Amino acid sequence: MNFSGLIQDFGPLTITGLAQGAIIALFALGYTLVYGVLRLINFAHSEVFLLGSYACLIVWGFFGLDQNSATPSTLSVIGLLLLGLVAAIVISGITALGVELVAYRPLRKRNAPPLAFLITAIGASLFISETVGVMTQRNIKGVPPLIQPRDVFVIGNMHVTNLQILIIVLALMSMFLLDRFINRSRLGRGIRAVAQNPDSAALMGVNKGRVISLVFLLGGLMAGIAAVMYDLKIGVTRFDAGFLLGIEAFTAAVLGGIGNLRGALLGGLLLGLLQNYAASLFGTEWLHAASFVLLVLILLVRPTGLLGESLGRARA
Amino acid sequence: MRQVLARAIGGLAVIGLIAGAAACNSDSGSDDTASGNCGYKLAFFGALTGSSANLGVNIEQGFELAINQYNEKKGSTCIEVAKFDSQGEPGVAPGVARNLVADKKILGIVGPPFSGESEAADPIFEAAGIPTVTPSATRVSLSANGWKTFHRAVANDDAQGPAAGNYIKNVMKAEKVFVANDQSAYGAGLSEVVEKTLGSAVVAKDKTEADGKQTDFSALVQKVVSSQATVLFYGGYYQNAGLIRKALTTAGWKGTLVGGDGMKDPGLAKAAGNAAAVGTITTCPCSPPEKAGGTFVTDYKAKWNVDAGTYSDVAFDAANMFLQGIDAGNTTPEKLNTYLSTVEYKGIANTYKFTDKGELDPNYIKVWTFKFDATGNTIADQEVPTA
Amino acid sequence: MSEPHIETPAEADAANARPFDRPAPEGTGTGATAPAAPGEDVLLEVDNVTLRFGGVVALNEVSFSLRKGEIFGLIGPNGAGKTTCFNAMTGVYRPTSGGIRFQGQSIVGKKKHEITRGGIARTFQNVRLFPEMTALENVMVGADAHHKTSVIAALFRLPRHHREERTGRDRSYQLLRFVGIEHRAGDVARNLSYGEQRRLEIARALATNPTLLCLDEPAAGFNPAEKADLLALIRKIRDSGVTVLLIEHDMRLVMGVTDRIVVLEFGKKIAEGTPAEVRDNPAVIAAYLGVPTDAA
Amino acid sequence: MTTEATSSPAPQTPVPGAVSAREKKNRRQDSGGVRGWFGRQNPWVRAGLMVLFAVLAFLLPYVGEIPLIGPQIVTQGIDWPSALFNMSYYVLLALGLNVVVGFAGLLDLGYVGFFAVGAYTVALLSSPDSVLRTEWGWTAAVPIGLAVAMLSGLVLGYPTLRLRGDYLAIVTLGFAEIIRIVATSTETLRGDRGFSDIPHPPGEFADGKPIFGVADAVPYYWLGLAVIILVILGVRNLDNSRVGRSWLAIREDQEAAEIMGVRTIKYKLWAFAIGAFIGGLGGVMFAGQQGFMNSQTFVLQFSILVLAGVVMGGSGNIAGAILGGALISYIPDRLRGIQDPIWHTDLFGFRFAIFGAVIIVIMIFRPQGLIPSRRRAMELKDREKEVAPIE
Repeated sequence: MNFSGLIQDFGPLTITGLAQGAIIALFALGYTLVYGVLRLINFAHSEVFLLGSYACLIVWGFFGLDQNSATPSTLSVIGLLLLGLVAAIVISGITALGVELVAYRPLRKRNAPPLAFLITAIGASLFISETVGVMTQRNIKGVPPLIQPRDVFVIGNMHVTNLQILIIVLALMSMFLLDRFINRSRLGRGIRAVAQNPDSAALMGVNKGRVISLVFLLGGLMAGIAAVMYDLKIGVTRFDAGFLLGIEAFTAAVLGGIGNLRGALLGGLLLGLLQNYAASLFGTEWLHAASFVLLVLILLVRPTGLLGESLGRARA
Repeated sequence: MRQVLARAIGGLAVIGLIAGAAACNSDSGSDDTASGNCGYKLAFFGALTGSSANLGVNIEQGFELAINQYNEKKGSTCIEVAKFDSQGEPGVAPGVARNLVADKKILGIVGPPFSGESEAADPIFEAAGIPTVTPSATRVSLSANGWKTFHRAVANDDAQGPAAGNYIKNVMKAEKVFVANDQSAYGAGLSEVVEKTLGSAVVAKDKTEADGKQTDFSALVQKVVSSQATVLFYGGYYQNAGLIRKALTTAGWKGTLVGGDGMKDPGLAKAAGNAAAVGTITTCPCSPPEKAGGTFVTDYKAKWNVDAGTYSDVAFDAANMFLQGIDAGNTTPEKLNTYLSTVEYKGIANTYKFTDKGELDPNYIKVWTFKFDATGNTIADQEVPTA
Repeated sequence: MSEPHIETPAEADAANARPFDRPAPEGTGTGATAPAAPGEDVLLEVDNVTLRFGGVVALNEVSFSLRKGEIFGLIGPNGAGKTTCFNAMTGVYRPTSGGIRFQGQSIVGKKKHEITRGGIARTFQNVRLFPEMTALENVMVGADAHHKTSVIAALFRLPRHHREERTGRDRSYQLLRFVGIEHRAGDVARNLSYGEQRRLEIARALATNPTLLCLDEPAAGFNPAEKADLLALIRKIRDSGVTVLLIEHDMRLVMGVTDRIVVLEFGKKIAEGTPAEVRDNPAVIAAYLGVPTDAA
Repeated sequence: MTTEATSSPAPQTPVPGAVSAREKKNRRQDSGGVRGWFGRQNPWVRAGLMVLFAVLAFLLPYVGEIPLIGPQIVTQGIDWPSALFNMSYYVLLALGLNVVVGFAGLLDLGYVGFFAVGAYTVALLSSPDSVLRTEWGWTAAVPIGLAVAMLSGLVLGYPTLRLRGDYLAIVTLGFAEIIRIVATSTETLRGDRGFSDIPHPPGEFADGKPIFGVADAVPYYWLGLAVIILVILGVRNLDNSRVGRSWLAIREDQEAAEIMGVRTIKYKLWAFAIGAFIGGLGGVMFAGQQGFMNSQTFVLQFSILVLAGVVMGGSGNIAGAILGGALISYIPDRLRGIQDPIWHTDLFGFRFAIFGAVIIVIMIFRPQGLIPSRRRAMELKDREKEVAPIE
């Protein structure tokens, strides 16, 4: 164990961990939203993210940008970022709705047992990621360097770059807007109603089918934003990127209390930080093991996650 | 009762559907008589799908290119290409290997690319007596099993490691080196030898997960930066290496990334971006293809529309070595195996001659270093001593 | 390899000694006979039990005791703490303070399945059967409570497995007949009618060989004819030697069948006595005044 | 087969309150569970059918010899007996997972962990690469492997039993990942370098050649099949006993079960232990056939695939689990070396994508699984039919 290393690098590990955690948290929202309403682990959510991560690359490709392009001017960077975000959000949203339509809705109509949903989700995930794998020949795809990382400020050996700030701010902003939407808007009330009690919500005139679609869509939107940020941060995407990060995001969602929006944020950030610290302390190969150990320990003490579940009580 | 039947039929129908879709199979054994040493097959055995498919595909394409060129020269489909997908997994390999040996037209095998699947599949090839030439399985112990059909067309980790270490020490004159690996049999083996060669110059170490299992290397990068090392040696493959190189550049690290032949692939530059990849050094127990004067590099690009990757050239050589043997009338696996034990074949990446254990003759082991240039390609740098 | 078995030989003997053709006759209760408690025939003693959930006091120093062989009523308006009291007795909740003794031994803090094996069985206010199991299997789960077949014995079909399966099955059929739904033995519980499900629940509880059977509003949702049948069944159960504790809303039903009654209101005991005594108790009248009961 | 036997008890008009002779006969035979067509047959017919199935299963390696149908069944890109062996350990895993998920209702997403524990224990005890240097034979290592797997089931089960459904799922997933990472990253377990020269099961033919060699997978398949049959018998016995009833009761309503005297913790632990035992059995078989193994095999996708198999086949049903387990191995293998009929491109690389689509289709059209558990099927049946008197 390398304590001195951890202490020496604590600052930089914290900021990179927060950036990674912010991405995980946004990704985790999709799991949490769907779980909150349907009590369903949406395994295919990882592929919602995956397609988003390709969508923005394709759009940037239209403008002739690849990993070797020079960084464009600031104005066009803003334009490109927005376009990429829109593309990723749209594709991720469509994918999420598509998965709901093809894999879940028919089962709901047939009143299938809960496990059946899990398995169609696995089938959908396999189908999408493998199709992408074949189409890309399982190769990596590089991301254009839209944002050249530059130090915005430095504290000790902690260099905080513009990209990290962008990721964290964008993630927090998206979360804040989502939280407001769920807690304040009429549609959000519908979501909370269905999450708390589907039967009485239906009696009160809430259209359950619409709420479910909405929840998938919202999860897709968040995954789209996460995907763009992931591309910018990691610089590469690949057919199994979704699966890999999906497991982490799901872990984060459970850690914070699945079905709880703020839990997802907390879980994501915590996981990002912990992975970095653990990698520094024990070696990078233990990074994922550390997150699972933390999960198990926390669930043993708090069986429903740090903040408890229930989308209905998202404010709690 | 009727309901039960209906249900059973429903279930069967689904299965039937699958079987029906699968009914049309590709195995239409052509029965043209073997004339002019034709009508045989050479097999590629390795990963074509799965998470490590990219390396397998590199090799398969080099292999297939050689056979296509041969057939074009002959004007007919003289030697058929047979592909066997092991997914690179030791768990899958034996079944696929047994299927391979059932095809009596197969005279020789290029593969398996990875050491793990070699351990699982080579005993089956050995039992069937079909010669194998692996272009990339570099685990030292593979040749110690007493397999007569095993041939390795590259230097094993024991040769490449010291060369990489020597280069870092003597040519780059680095005093602080960070050594990391991806825990693959290849990467871990290589980095251990490098570590030994470098001795006290190693300031810190780390391990990562394998390709496709990790994408965020922030912690590793931070360690490298903090260690003030000027060289990072990474034992692993090009995908992770590319991601690490990119993250290192982002973090403002000015040192050089050095790796083994697993990193000698344009994919590294694709992941990192050419600007970041420039100057990255890879060692390779092979000679630069342009030295061979052939048109391999352009042919490959023309055929597959991608740049030749790691080991594509060695696979190309291995296939040609087999083809030369078949041309000379060695049309049984046994004869071809005997041929391999005596041949001295000059290919584009190297000259090949095998010891009785199937290792490359020490006299022909060459290790070169290559450097990534600004276009993302690897350019031969210099030959380095292996001891 | 042997599974961790906590059952005592005494318990097993008691179980085996019980004839399976009808529920236990009075006197051969499970476990050791109760040491002489205040009043020899006291079966269950609830002693100053208080139960708090956070700041809410659900039960406030409630005391009463049940005698062997009686039908005892526990009544009170909605939210009076009847079911809470019930749950405390069957191990679902642990009292904040006070004691509960069954046959002279404290059962506070005991595991639910231990309490059941000790001789207290119950039904649920909202029927809680195992919906995908057949009626027979539901009852057999109850009968298994006193079986000793280990996992290993079941795995290799050892003689004990066969013996206990047979006796358990026979007894389950008898209990199904006892409650009048033998013809539904092979149907999954989900598909039984509501009345049948209620009866099945009683059969399942009886299968655990209880000394005390606690029924939580067994007549809820019944029409008068069904209620009459139920009354007959409850008497039949008592006559077979099982003490019955009845939680009920329906005053008429309670008055008609019980020997003694305790009335709860707001978690406190407000009256105790025979039906006639309770009926005339001013506190009870006040508590029920304006509170519509099912009987009304 | 024996028509005489099936029709032996003369049908009697049920007298209200009394029990028909037929019913009494049934009472002696069954455990009171829901009986399907198979369960209603005379025991001799059942036994005969089972033997017939077993014999057919043992003949499967030669199915390719049947004209017309045979070649459609056998796999192209992978040796057929090897594919059968692969199916056999997938079936074992599905049977084991079915105990945990199907019977006891505990969602386990990390089942491959037990498979790994079984395989690694054998490798550690028998491979010359192991630090233990014991180099035992396969047969000697197997009991230890199974015991350790079972123990690992208890170790995982005990602390996690408090967790509810989906939380249990993620924790088991985490445990399996931890096992994989530990296997990859510790020196003792040799990570990607793996263990070579793990001995095969013992036995020789008359001519001195080993029965369990490297070239022929048929003996391994037969061994696997024999093990499967034993496991089926054992699991069926458990299912038809108080153990099975307790599991079901726990799955249906844990608290009610406990109040009815079921020791929930004990039976959940047993479910984990038995599941782990069967998983370990798959692992030791795998190690014995493979001769070499490393950490690559035990990836998360493996667990998920086996779970998909169990649910696809029919969770809670032994026949369903067998079918599902066989299919998850068979479908991808069968899609090797196939061209699509329209464009004649190789379907090869698409086989997992196709597999994913097949999973979705199966689940949509048969949400209860291909061979649903009788209970689940009955749930959906019209109630009217149930009201009719039995027989």
